[in-house]
Amino acid sequence: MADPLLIFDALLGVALIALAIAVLVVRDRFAMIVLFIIFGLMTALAWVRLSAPDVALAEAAIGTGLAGALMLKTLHHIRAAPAAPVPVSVGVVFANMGFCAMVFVGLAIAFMATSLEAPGLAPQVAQNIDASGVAHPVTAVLLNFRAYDTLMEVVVLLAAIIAVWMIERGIEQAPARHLGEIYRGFARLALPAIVVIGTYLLWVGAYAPGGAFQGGAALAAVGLLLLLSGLYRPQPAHRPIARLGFVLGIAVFASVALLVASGGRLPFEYPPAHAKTLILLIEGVVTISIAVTLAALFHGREPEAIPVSETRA
Amino acid sequence: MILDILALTLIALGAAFFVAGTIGLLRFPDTLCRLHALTKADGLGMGLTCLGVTLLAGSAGEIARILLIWFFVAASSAICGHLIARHVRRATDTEER
Amino acid sequence: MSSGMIFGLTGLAIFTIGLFGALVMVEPLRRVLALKLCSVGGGFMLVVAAWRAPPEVADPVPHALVITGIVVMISATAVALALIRRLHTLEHDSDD
Amino acid sequence: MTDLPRIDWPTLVVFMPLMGAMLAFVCPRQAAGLGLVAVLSTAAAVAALVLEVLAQGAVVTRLGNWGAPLGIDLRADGLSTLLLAMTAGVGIFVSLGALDSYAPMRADARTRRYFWPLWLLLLTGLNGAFLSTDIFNLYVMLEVIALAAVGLTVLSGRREAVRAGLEYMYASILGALLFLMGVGFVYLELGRLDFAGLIAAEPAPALTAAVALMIAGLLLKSALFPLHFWLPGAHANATAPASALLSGLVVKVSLYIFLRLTQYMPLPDELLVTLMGALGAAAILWGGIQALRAERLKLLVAWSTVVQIGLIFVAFARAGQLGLVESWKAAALLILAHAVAKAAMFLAAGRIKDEVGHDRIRDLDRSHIRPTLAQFTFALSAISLIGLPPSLGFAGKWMLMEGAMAAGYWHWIAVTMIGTLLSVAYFSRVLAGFLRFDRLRTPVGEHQGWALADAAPLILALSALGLGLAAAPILAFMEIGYPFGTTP
Repeated sequence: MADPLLIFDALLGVALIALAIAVLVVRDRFAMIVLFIIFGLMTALAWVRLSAPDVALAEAAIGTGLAGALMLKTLHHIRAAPAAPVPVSVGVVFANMGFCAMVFVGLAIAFMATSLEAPGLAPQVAQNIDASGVAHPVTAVLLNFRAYDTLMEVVVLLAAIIAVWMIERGIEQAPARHLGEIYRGFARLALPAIVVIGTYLLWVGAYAPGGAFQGGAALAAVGLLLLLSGLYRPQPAHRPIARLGFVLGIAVFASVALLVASGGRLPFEYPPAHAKTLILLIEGVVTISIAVTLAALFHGREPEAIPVSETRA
Repeated sequence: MILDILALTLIALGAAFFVAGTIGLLRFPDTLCRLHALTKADGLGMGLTCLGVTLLAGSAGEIARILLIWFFVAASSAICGHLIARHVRRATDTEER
Repeated sequence: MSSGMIFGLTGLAIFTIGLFGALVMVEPLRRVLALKLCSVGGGFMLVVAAWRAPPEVADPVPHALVITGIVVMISATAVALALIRRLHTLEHDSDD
Repeated sequence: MTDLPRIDWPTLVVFMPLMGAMLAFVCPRQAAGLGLVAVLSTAAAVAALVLEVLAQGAVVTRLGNWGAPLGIDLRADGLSTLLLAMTAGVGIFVSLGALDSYAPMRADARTRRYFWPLWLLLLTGLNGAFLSTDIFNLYVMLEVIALAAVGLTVLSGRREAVRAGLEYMYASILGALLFLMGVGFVYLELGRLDFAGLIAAEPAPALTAAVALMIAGLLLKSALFPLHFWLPGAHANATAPASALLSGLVVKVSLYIFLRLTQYMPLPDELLVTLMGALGAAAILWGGIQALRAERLKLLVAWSTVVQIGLIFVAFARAGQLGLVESWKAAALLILAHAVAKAAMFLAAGRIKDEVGHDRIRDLDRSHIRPTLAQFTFALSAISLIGLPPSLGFAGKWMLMEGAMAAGYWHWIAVTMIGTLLSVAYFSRVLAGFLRFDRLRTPVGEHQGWALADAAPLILALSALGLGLAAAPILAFMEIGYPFGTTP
């Protein structure tokens, strides 16, 4: 009677837990990051099993791919540091283990006591989706019903890039060696393909899994390829354009949200006749901003001119 | 029905190659050997799996997309193999010096 | 037993493993990864809350929330990693 | 006149600083001017919102016109608007202080360029959090605030600041993720995330878990003992205006959300309320002792924040579970008092440090330069933090003790008394140094170090003192629109 897919689910669950533990206990830091990337991809698989393909796409592209790239870059930067500066005392470890085990048991009891059949907002979404301007429910929620959240999420990205530019300062280090001619050739081959895929993901978001975030992540991969292959080097003179790229999405999104309110409507209340156009416009600019911001987050520091005083010294 | 069985056989065969590649990854002594096991076996496994899924696909569009996926995965795994091998060679070069 | 139940418990386990890591780990990168584990655990809980036994379709609202959460988390990760890199540079420079 | 479209103030209160932040980021050379304009216009929007709330009660904006469970509502009631006004007021004066603190001769161009966009994003997050009625939206706002706040913490780029900022970042993310897990449990049980859904909910195990997770996250973010470990380092090592914002405003958000949640999701039992109070009491004692031991002025002020947060939780727990319907007002009054006074104190401490050149408490009285006005400001804000009449701090403490007395909870009164004595002790360490003129004296000594820059903290300190006289109207204003759902 056991459904074979349930067995698969259980195995996947066990593998996920094992990977999570392995990420924390494996000694080598490079292996730790690789294990985390595997963990992220398996998570995406689990979310596909839970019929959440949009989320799985976003997790694989952003939560795993980009985060993994960021991690590896950081590891490369700090590789001189000792792997474990101060060992933690065994007592602390066991006390925390006991505490976390208690937390898990408590949460698991609460979870098991809850039915998984709460009504949720699916009926309301289904009821209003025709008025939203898009056919895919997740996009409708992101860009219309809860557009305010989405705007603020892009604001979080902006805050992140401002903070990263602020934090990493000083003279540019010697640029890393690029990855060789074969890689460059591959980059030339892959770049247009990824641009197509990113745009496709953005477009398809109106009626199928995909959308601004997944498309933006795919386009950010273009940025990563360009940076890694050395085909593009950020210059101080490009900063104004980059800044505009970072804020473009929010500026357009927020302006649309406020401007629609001028005709006696509320903020974020798109006129039904133009809802689809407005949402596509917003998605397009937000995708550009997400792509530029994510690529810039990967690059890290602000491309700065070396101050005159420091070149003399 | 026959198509189904054929497709399942191909996918199972593909999975077997993946398993073999993974065993190679875990058991072989150094990076180049591991790379050897991984790229060869996984390339074949990928191809077989894609072929199997193609048999199950409903429309021409789906088939085209599966083929595209196969092409990109093959290309990027070749590049990855190249990059890793290049890195290994450089690392051993500097060690010998 | 259902997929939702299995993955719900998985998510809780991942969350607590991440919590444990965030509490006891000392290596900066590993602490960041522990926090990422926590966020994946939280994502699992929302995805499970959206899940309905097929053939019913899943609730799209939590899916949108998790996508938001993923983007928020990559932002936070990027800032934390930038801090780690900067701190390393500062300590490295002062050592020699 | 009437056919003009009604201006939606709650939305503008969030969007104005956001637009300002983008402009200040895109035009870095004009950042200070643009930033100041944005802060002032946000304050004007808040003022308009205050008038609207006074006139017609709580203001609700249904963003996208979908309505609560599906869409997101903004709601400005008395408490929200009061905190918005507090943020705007403190924000204006901290901005003015920042003009001097990051002036070209004191700070490099980077600091000046990045302070404004980060501070305006922080303001966006703060205003958004005070107006939000959706717990997931609150999570996103918490992250906006966290990233901007971490950016402000490490503005100086010094090693201690970066280390403290990283610690702060870990605590902040973990707190937010605990909150997110709580959100997950709420959705699992209720299938909705708005406050109205929380009020209507029946008690359930999942909701207990959600409350526990969310409160744990908020306690970590608001640095209640023993989860305060990240606070002193972060607040003491940031530059003065950033410290004023972090200590005066950022900590208040999680306290505010805590107050909100406990209004809507009653704590499961009395024991938990007592636990909050007990942790608060421990914070008062431990923070007081650490403040007595602190060697640097800014560190002492940062520890005093730990003490004050403890006091706010004692005020929350002053009359047990049954008293919660009234106790939140005492806590809110103390939040307001601490925000104003602590911002003034950090700015004054920054001024003293700028003038004297260091902030070692032991050597403060050995300086040739005596920044008397900044010292006076410091003393004034200490009066409010200690809780002497007629300050706002006094009004808050009075409410705390009154409620505790009425409920017969004498132990909270004892804790408050001990806390007051401790704060007198540790502030005296600083004030005694200010009063000693005999150590070193040069002919021009006494009047050095007066500057226009002292005006901003001085006005803040004076308002912390003077607002105590207005405690009754403030309390009345706070109650507008309480409890949730009674007003249109």
